This record gives sequence, structure tokens and C-alpha cells, in this order.
Amino acid sequence: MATTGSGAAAPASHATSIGWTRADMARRVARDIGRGWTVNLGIGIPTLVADHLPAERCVTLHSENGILGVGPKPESDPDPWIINAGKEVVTVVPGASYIHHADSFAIIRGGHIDLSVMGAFEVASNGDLANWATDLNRAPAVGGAMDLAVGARKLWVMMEHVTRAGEPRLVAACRYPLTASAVVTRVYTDLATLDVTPDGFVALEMAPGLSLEALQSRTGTPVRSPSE
Amino acid sequence: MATTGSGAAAPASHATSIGWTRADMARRVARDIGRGWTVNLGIGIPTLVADHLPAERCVTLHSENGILGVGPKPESDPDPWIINAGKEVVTVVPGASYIHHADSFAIIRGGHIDLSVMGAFEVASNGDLANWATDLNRAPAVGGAMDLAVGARKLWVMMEHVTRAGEPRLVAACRYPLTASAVVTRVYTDLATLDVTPDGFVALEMAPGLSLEALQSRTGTPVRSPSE
Amino acid sequence: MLAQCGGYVPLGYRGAGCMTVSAGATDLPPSIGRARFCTDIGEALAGVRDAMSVMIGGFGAVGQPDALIEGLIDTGVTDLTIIANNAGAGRIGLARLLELGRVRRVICSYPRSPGSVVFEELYEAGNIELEIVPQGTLSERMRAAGAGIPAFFTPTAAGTSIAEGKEVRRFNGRECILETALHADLALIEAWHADAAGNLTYRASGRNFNPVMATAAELVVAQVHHVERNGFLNPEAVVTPGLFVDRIIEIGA
Amino acid sequence: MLAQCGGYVPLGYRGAGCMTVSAGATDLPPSIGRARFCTDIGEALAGVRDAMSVMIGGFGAVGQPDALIEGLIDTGVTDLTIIANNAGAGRIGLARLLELGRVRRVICSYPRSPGSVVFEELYEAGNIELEIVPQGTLSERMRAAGAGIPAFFTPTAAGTSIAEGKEVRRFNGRECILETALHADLALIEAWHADAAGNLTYRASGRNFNPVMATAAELVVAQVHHVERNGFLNPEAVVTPGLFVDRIIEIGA
Repeated sequence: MATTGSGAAAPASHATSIGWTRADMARRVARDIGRGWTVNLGIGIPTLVADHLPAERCVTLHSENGILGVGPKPESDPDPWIINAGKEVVTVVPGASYIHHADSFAIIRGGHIDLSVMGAFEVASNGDLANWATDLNRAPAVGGAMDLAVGARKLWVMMEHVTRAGEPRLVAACRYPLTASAVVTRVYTDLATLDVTPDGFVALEMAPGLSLEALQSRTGTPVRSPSE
Repeated sequence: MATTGSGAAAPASHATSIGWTRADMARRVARDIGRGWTVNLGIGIPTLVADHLPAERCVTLHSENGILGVGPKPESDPDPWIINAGKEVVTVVPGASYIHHADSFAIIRGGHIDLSVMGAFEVASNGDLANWATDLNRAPAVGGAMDLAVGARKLWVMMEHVTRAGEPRLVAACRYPLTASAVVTRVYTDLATLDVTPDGFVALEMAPGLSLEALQSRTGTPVRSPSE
Repeated sequence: MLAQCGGYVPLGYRGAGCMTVSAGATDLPPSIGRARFCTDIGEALAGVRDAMSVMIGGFGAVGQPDALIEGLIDTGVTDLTIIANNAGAGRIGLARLLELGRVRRVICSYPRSPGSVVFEELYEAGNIELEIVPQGTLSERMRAAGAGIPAFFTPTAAGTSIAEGKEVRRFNGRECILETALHADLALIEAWHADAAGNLTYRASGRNFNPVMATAAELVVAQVHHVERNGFLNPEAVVTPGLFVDRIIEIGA
Repeated sequence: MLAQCGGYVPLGYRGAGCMTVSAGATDLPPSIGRARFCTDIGEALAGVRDAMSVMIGGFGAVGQPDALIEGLIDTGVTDLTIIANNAGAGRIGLARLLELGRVRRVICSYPRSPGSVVFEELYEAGNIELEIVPQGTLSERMRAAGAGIPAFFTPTAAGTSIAEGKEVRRFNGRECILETALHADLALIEAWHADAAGNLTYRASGRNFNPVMATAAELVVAQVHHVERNGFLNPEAVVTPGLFVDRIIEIGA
């Protein structure tokens, strides 16, 4: 999972009364995950997606610290040797395998992960991703975010649509240091699901009660509807 | 083991009555192998070295097709799944491990093999090695020779001192295509044991009855004695 | 003499929720990963095309996917690039594929070995292209392809005829050449055990090129000796995780 | 729930000739490879020097060689370069080594995590150097060091602040940067089982950086939970072959 800076996690409360909950967002992402995919879920909101994946979807969860086939948190008898990239104790499912770090990142960087879902500070309309540092003068911490961002076949971002201060996170160009260039293909926020296209963001779906104008007012770069 | 061209194997009979047998040569090489070393023995004469390694020397034999801990040929019940790089059925010793090709050659190329012993067509006085091709117009076959030549910590060559035609194999500069440059550190022939030094070949030892002059006459580049 | 590889865990649940995997004593298990279990070689090789690049596992005969090579011959595809350590021996298997004129180009480390008569005839008649790659550079180029490394420097072959045309650079005083990743459209590999998640183990020196080829090809087809019907491979002992494997065909020991 | 890794083969013979390896129920086996079995941490760390570069295995606390880190603190060495995924947490172990002022420089992917107070204080006061390396580039640079690759190209971090000063080249239209091998003088690792040949296995996600660090350092010291006294690890299930390991100290589970 993407070990991004802690700032990448969404605020605990919503700035607006309109919008989806985190569980809604996780459910929405889970719906779009294909059968048999290998998926890496980042720390924070992305982790919630696991709870909404039906078993018959046969999704294999990868944790970059060396697990293919992450299972749910243990209900009893936790094994402290089995942790995910967020350093939480988890389980493994039958069919799992353990790998070392060089192999685990060879899997990521070699394009063998079907999907990486990450949090972010900002996503630009060309797919640029900023999710590892807000200030390079403070000790930064990149973890596996840059590897996952360039290596995963698809990169989806889950985040609140705006910052706590109400500033847009979907922007024309990232102000924060880049994690990778032109990599994000889809963004799931509390307000909308948006594709990153050659023409910028396209809102596939919006939260109930939200108009395109209202969405645009919370977005730092043009948002189009699919019909445009 | 070095999969060198078949021409690297020594002729079956000796051109001169003076000189060590292949078994003598193998015994001589075995004597110089240190305790606990990991060693790769090339196809041909080098393979004979294994028969002269005392068990308490704890030498691990590496075969580049994925065995660490090659044992002797089976006395009974051969397992066709256990072959060495010469494609002979062998055994493994307790404490052995199987590895895949990328790991096996990472071991070779990463400098983790203490010693590679190879056959050769020619060795030059600067340590240049030619043992993979005599004529690049015929289909060449390099195998692992180039990897072992640059990767092993020490590279020793075992070969007949001269060709069947009586031409020297220890030369000022190789005429055959190079396997690697300046890599051989010692040569064991049927006539002498020679170190490759910054000043060229130094004969550490000569076959009984052979004078330095006689050795020089069979060598294509100056040979010195250690006292010089 | 040696204990068999890995242990097994009982059949059970998988996924964030739960799905029971069950199979009869002879039925193949339902696939629960990327890999699909095939019931015949034709299905395993469906979609192979002319002009494909094809990696073939094995070192000599050990770990070589013989049934898949025969199947490849039967598909009739031609103009192939074959990437393997050897170029076949005798007049069967890979050598037969060559003899039938289906191979345009061979990329290998050791084409000339006892019995490689077909290759040698073709080569000397100028009827086949050859790219000789040192064995370690061959496996490293495959590993690079599987690991997302487009190119790397290596001292292997620096200063030799194999370095001709390649970029040269010194690192720590040592001359190195730049080698590039080697991908393939298809990898045919042989493994020992497979489980329902497509995880593979190998047997002894049959491992060789198979695991690294599984990482480097677009379509990976494995012939395996045993499909585990009553459990999963020990997660500590899996060599090739199922996410690398597209199709599995059981051959029997 | 899961079967333990590997099986075991009975104690027996080794080498081209034969030597019986035997040990009592509590004695350590005689070493039959490169690795030497040590009876205390001081012996395991003999010869460590100031200004060494030290790789330390583990991801967070799992697979981290705690006893060896404590031992390293006790040796009093200073001016170290530490290469690890994290930069310690709390005021124990690696964080204590930092707090004692023994570390000049840290090379890691994720120094700032819950509890990394010591590192953050030192960093903000300008009292420690930091080289941030993406986690995959970190493990790949170690793998390159162990595999004799002096440098490789990767798309990871291209176009970011981490690419500053690095050579840039496009492969297949994708911007890549040149990264170099990362060696260390010393690697401290944690494993689960060791046998008399120095072969190692790991436990679950405790594997992480340990196997790759074992390939990349001049001196490799492993703390292990169990030394196998009655046999050898299954050759199919060995993760780190004994040739990578210099010293082994048994810690107990």
C-alpha cells in the first residue's frame, strides 16, 4: 500500500453536508475493481475498499512489505509477524505468498499490479500526482508511493475533493512536490468520480444533489461532464 | 560451471611425456581451494577437481543452472531433475539449495562465488581469457563463461599447456575472441602452475623434470620464476 | 531422499469476504486468481500468433515445457523469435520447431551443444538469425523486463565481440556495457506444483529459467506436473506467485 | 494455521567426500559453510568500526534485528551511515542509536512515521544527513549491489525532486533516471530458521528487506530465532543461501 505522508489522509469530518461518506467512496471504488485483479490499497481511505470486495471477485491484495493475498484483520490470535504496509496486524488468505522487498517492488515496478489506489494532496488535470510531501524542508517520507505511481497498471486516487481550508485538490498544476507525472487515471472524491482524460477531468458521477456548477466551484481546473 | 566451447577441453593424450596427468592437475587445484569457499567448476578438466576436495574443507559447489551444493554423481537411483551445467545427472548434498537462473547469476555476477575454475583456449600474460569461440563465423556458444569470468572473486584456468599442434596457449595477446579482459589470476597446466602478475606469468611450480627453459619454449610469452 | 517442497494448508476461504474453494479428487479447482486452468493444450495456447517472441524455459531437457512446445508446433504459427538458453537437440521439440522453418530468430546463450544439428545446419546455411547473449545477461535482461528496469550496466562481455555497438561506461574503474530489458509476447514454462491461486513451485534444477521468464512475458502459460486439489502451497515456499501466471495445464508426473 | 516453512532432511553427509555433521540437542551445529555460529552478540559484531555503512533489516518492527541493534549500540561505534526503510521509533533500538549521536547519515524511504521523534528532532536541528530513496528504488539498488549491476535506469522518481542531479534518459517514450548500486559494509538482518550450512528462512512479513540486504553487504550478520540442530532446511524452501551469511547468532523465538 502507498506509504504516503500522513497529510494525504482525508480530514475526519466533511466540510460540506453534500457528498458521499468514506464508506460510500470505498464501495464505489470496489465496484470498479475487476475479477482476478491484484490490487494495492494505500494507507488511509483506500484501505476501506477491502471491506467492500465480494469474495467471488477473487481480488488479491498486495502489501508492498511482502504479502500477496492480504486478508482481513484477525478476529482472534493475531500473528504479529503478519503486518501490512500501514504496520497493522492483518491475516493472509489461503493462496497467499510471502515475498521479499526486492521481489515485491519488482512486482510493482514491473507492471504486475493491476491497480494501485492511493490518497493524495493534489491531482492535476494531466494526471500529475502529489501525495508525498508538502514541504521538502521538513523531513520527507516517500515510502513506496513513487514506485506504485509509475508501476501500477492503473492508478486511482481517493481523496476529499477540497482541503480542510476549502482549497481545491483537483488542480491545473500541482503546487506540492510531485510523486509522479501523468499517472493518475481516475479520482474518487466525496463529491464526484472523475476520469483523467487528454482533455482534463471528466465527472463520471456526482454526489446526489450536487450540480456540475457546484462541483466546478470546488475544483481548481475545468471539469466537464461526459456528454460534453 | 563454465559452459565453454568444446574446444576448451584438453586433448585426450599428452603431447609430451613430461608433465602432470589431469588427475594431478585436479589434485593440485583442489589443494589451493580454501575452507568454506563457494566454487564453480567448469565443464571438462575442472570438473575433476571435485573428486579431490576433502569433506572437511566444506567447499560448496555451485552449478549455474541453479544448484548450490552439488554432490557427486549418484551411485544408484539417479534423479533426472538434478543436473549440473554440463547436463550430467548429479546429486545434492545436505545443506544445498535450489535457485532460479536470475538468482544464480546474481550470485555469480555479484561477486559471491569465491572461485571459478575454467578451461581455456588461451590466456594472455595480462590475464585476458579466450575460451568461448575460435571462429565467430560458426555459431558461437558462450553460456555462462563471460559472467563467471567477470563475476567470480578468483578465476583460475586449467588447461593443457600447448595445443594439439604444439602451439602455446599462454600468450602475449589472445588471438581468439576474448571472453573477458584481465580476469585470470592463476593457470594450472600439465607443465606448470603459474600466477598472472603485473609482470606477466610467474611459474610457481613446474612438472618434475621440466626446466624453466623447456617451459619457456612451450610458452608464447615470457615466464619468470618466483625468485626473479 | 529430500522432503517434498512446501507444506499445504487446508482448503478454505479466500478474499476479503469468504468463498469456499472445493473440488473433487479429480476435478481441477476453480481458479481464484489470474491464472485459468485449461483442460487441453489447444486451450492453453489459444491466441498464439505468427511473429510472436516466445520464451521457453528449461536448461537442456530439465524444466523444459515439452508438451507446450509440441502444442506450439501443432498451432502452425511461424516467423517466431525464440528466447531460450539452448537451441534444441535432436529432431524433436524445439529442434523440430526450427526444422519446420517456424523460427526466424533465436536469442540464447548456448545454441551449439551435443545434438544441436538442426540449429547448426540452419545457421550455417544462413537460414536463421542468432543473437548470442551471455547466460547471466540473458537472465538479467529477463529479470529487468519483469522488474520494470528498461536498461542496466554490466561488466559482463565488456571488451568482447558481444559488446560491439553497445554503450560503454566505466563504474569504479571497471568497463561496463549497457544492456536492455528483454520482454516476450509469450512464455512457455514448466513447473512442478500449482495451486488454485496459480502459485507455482518447481522441482530441483527444473527451476532454472522458468520463474524469471514468468515475469517477463505478456502471456504466461505453465505446464505443471501436479495441480494441488486439496489445499494451497505453503506461502513461505511459493516460487512464482499466481499473479504472474495466465494459464495452467496439468501434464502429470 | 499455516504449515511451517520447509521440511527438513536428516543430518548426514556433505561435501564431495563425507563428513558427519552431528550436534547435541542444545549445542550449535558445526558450521559447514561460510557462516560461523556465534555464542554471543559481541562475537557476532566483532570488528565493527566507526564510519561504517550499516544496513538494518525490517519493516517497522517486524523482521528488525533488535538484539543486533542493541549490540551495535554497545560497541560504541559512531559516525555511522544507516541504510534502512525507517529511521526508528520511540527512544529504543535504532532511535536510541540516533539519539546517542552515533549516526551521521540515514538512507531510507520513510523516516517520518508515528513515533519517529528522535529522527525528526535531529533532522530539524540539522544534526543528521538524510538521503530519501523511494522504497522500490532502495530495494532495487540493494539488489543491484548484490547482483553486480553498477547502475540501472528506472522511471520511479523521474520528474520529481528526487531526480535532481541524476542522469535522465527516455526509454520507449518514458522518462527514466539512472540509479546506482547501494552497498554497505555491514548488514544486520533477522531470520527465522538457520541450518548448519547457513541457509536461512524468514517468517511471514518478517522477510521484507532482510534477504536483499544479505546480498549487498561486505559482512552479513544474522540473528535467527532457531538454529536447526537435527537436519537441514529443505533446499526448495531456502530463501537466503548460506553463502551470503558470515555470522549467525541464535536469539530464540
